[in-house]
Amino acid sequence: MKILYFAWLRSKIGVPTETVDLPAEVTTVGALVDWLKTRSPRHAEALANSKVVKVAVNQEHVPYDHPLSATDEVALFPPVTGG
Amino acid sequence: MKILYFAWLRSKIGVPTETVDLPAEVTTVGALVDWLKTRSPRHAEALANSKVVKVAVNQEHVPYDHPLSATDEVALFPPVTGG
Amino acid sequence: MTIRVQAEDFDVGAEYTAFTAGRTSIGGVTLFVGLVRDIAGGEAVSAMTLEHYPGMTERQLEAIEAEARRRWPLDDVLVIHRYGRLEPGDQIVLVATASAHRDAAFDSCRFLIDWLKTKAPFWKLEATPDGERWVEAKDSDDAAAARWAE
Amino acid sequence: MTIRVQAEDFDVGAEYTAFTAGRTSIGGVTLFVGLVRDIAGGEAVSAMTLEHYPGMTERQLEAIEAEARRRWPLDDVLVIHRYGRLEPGDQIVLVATASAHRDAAFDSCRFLIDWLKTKAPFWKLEATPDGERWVEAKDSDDAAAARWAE
Repeated sequence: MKILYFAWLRSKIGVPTETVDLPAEVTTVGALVDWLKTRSPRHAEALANSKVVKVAVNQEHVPYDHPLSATDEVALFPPVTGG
Repeated sequence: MKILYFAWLRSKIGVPTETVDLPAEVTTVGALVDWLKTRSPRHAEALANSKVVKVAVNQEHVPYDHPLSATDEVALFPPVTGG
Repeated sequence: MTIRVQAEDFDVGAEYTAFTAGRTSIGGVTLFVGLVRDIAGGEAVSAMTLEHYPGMTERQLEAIEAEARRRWPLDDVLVIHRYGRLEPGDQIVLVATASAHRDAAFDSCRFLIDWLKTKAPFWKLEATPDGERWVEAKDSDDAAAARWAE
Repeated sequence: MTIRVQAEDFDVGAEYTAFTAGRTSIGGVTLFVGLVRDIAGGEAVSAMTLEHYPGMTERQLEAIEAEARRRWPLDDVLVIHRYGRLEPGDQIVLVATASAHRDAAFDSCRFLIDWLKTKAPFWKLEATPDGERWVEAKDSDDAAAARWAE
């Protein structure tokens, strides 16, 4: 599964994108965020406060209980600040 | 006293402006409108419905109880429709 | 802070450029342009003539603009209103407001056009297939202006 | 109905002219232009870099525009949003709406910018004397967007 990071999530984690092999038990966005935290101390710090970690699946905003499938494009980012 | 008419008040009365000698008892805008109605059938018809006869004194909107003085510039017009 | 009452057309792009030129404190500009529609009240309109009360028009627009500046923190305000004969598609009025914050820009722009519609001495005469008719004031315009009562 | 996401600047006058050209059914056009301010949160800002999520940005703006057209009778909608490095005074975003009636033009323009600020995937990085900082989302923007909940 391809994960994209934006804004300070990208700079804190240190890469704009990574490809991960999801364990079978990670079936929701919330479980994915929790699992990503275990990948490195940088991930853990960047993703510590779930209130400011927003998720899009296939370019649509989704809540943490949204289900995942292996072909999804998943993006993690802080609250948006355009306009 | 100089009276100006605009929009359909002007076309109904037939002149854009007229100069009148006010009787001493005409001391308010409301009294002026009533007195103007007596000047001709055209005046009477144009000014019949006071709800749609608005008045400005010295280029400011005023209510019918506004006092008049001989040097005032008085304008009568329908509700405005610009913008 | 500019008020113009004129027969000539105006160039929205040139006005916007002059309005914002060299400024770095503006966060948002709201512009409203009113145009002549080819249909009004279900009837075709081939032309519109705007009559106004010279002198009073400028005074009223200046008073409305001063009220907007009293209510909101504005970097600048521009109001241009035309008079004379116009055709469908022609521009009638431009209101522009600039502020550090978009809410102030939006609210003040809408306030200006709402008050202008009920206080500035303009009257519209429409040419239709049935002849000329003076446009009647709309209750909805009074209601829009009443929103801004303090 | 046009959505553009671009690094290049835009010309408000040219966009307005193209937006209204040849149309006689529009009664009002509302435009909003967002600009880079030289001060934010009390600190001097020397530059701003807008990051975005290509693909999702366009999708979200199209969805927001479709929602505006569902809610209001609009003749046309234009949204242009820039990304990349900008300086104080530079234009960030243009939203324009055209309708027969001014209330629809005002409401839909404000709706578009309010929703854009909370849903379109853009992030601002400000350069200040203390270094670079990511702009934090404002509660007031969430509140502004929440006004439009149906």
